[in-house]
Amino acid sequence: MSQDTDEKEQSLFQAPPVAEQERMCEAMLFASAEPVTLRELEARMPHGCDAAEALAHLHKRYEGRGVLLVRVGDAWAFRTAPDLGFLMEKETVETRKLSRAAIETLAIIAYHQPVTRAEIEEIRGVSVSRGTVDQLLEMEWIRFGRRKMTPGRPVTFVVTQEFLDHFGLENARDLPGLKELRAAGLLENRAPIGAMPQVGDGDADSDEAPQTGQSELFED
Amino acid sequence: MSQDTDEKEQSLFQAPPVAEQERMCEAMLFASAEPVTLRELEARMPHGCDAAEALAHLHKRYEGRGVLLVRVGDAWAFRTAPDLGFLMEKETVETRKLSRAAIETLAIIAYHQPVTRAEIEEIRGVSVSRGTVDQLLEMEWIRFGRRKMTPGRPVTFVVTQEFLDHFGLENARDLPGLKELRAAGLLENRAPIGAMPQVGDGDADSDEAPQTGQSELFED
Amino acid sequence: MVRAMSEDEFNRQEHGFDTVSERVAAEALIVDVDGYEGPLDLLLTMSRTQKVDLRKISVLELARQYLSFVDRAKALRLELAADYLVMAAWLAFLKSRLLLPPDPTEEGPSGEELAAHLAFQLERLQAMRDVAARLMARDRLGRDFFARGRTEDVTRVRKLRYTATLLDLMQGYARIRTKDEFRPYAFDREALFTLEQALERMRGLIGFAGNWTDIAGYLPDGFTHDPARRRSATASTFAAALELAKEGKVELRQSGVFAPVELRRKD
Repeated sequence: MSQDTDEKEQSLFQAPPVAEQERMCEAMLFASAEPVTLRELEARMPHGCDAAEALAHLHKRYEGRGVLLVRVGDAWAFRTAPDLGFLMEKETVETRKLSRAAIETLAIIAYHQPVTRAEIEEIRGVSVSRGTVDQLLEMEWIRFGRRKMTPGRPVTFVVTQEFLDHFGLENARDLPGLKELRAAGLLENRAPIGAMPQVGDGDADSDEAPQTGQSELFED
Repeated sequence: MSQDTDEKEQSLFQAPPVAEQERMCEAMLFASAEPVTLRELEARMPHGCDAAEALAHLHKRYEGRGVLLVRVGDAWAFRTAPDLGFLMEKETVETRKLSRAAIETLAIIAYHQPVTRAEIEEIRGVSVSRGTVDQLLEMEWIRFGRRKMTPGRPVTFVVTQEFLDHFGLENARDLPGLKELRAAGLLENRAPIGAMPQVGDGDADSDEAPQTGQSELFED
Repeated sequence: MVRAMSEDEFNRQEHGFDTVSERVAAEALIVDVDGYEGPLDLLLTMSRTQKVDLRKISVLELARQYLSFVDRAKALRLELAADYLVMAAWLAFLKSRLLLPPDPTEEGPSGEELAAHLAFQLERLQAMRDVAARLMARDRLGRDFFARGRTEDVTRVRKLRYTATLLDLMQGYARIRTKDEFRPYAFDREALFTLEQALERMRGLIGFAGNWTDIAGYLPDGFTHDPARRRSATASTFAAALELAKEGKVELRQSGVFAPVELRRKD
């Protein structure tokens, strides 16, 4: 009996095998944003572990790989192999949120294409700055469409394949209608009570105004 | 002379050896927190590389390690081994607590996708609140899918790569219990029959029976 | 709580409330409806008292249970949400179909078919709950397994890339499309295209109108989409066309009632 307990207790406090300790260090160094010190590693590992030994094994394991275990001061970290730096160029792209004006302009083009600048301004209620359109053109999310067959023959804008790819859309017709946006809770909840949409009526016919408007616009 | 030039040209366009391609994939995947698609990997590698083959080798190399190569939809990522989670208290991110309604809605979308809002409501027997879908969209666990080719062309919801990544699923076919549910016929889209009461049901005909019943009920 | 309630308790309560404590207990049951996600959820909970496989459930028994629950709510003069009452009415209808001999002249699905569908719905809801629990119990990113903590920050190429999500896009669109709904009423001069403006525009354009053209084509840019603006522009453009005809600058024709009004330069 007492021997049993002894054994159990012993195994309970026994450090895991080195291979296991190596796995632990590997996972911790991988997940950590900062280099991790030996002391910190050991503090997080089960009692009795020898992080230094585990790291020595780990270091050897990664020799010549695409990722290396390196020492940074008195801490350790994984770094991609210096000779593969050329592959990392993409990671340095800085992403920035599109401005509100650009998003709104883009949305109008997506929902109403082909659409002229004057029409965009009419819908947004403010003038569209040249920079906004230029930016969207440069991003290749919009392009020039056909000219309108109205006097002055103004140019129109349409969205591109790149736009569809970025937003994971099969085509612009898949964009949800106004009613569906509201049902999904995407509209700011400011509508007067009487005008509130009822749940469940979103699919059928009550959506007429935006729906027909949209399909009309897409029918060419 | 001409032979020399030939050889040079050949080596110029020859893909690097598989071991080297493996290192490249290893470095690129290590450098990114998000899963990287096969296409993206290949786009960044020298011409003629076969990322799929390199990944197969890499996958084997990391078997049983503290960090694993996992597949997420069309993409790949390194993730720490799940059994070592206890070491990562520091890295643990508090995910927003989901309501019961949100969890059920998420499960229904995952198992029935692409699924319309009306279908979700049919299954749960209660209307889907605005905030629920909004929250799931915001977490990027669901997104809009194609429209259904049924009257009204309602939008559908599907789960995203982020969803798969979060729950450690290779693809949506790996959802737990999916096969059993399918075998039991519980994923069939059985249309409600006759006069079943429906959530937020507005049409006249399917509502008839409850209507009469209801007036009976109130005659006291 | 309905959850904990046995058949006996249900039956006893059907006979009225003898004591204050019983009444309080019954009220607690009703109040607890708030804890249920709709009638289907309540039915599912009730079905557990039958302690059988959902496929073998007695829908008739379930209907009785649900209806007695609704009766008690009424006896207590407590309000139930409409969903619950609609379900009660439907179950009353189902119960009568199940009890009465089938009427061969009656159209539509039989009581058994309706009962089978309800049983299917309950089973499906239960199944979705079970898999939802299994899903949430999986090893999860950021809790059980982790992504790379330090992504590579090589500063070789710094390219600015603008991005937006579909949600941004849709919210942006929704914002524009709804902002007018909430604007206080004001006489909107922006939607007005005056006769003077139309005349000026037409004078500049009729030089090109060698062939018959629909006057609708003369609507100015920006006045073709919004119905109010379009209306204003159409009216003034038409009036301007009449004015120009009076001056002898153009001729007008219309092939029939409501047909497009066409205009041509008069040489």
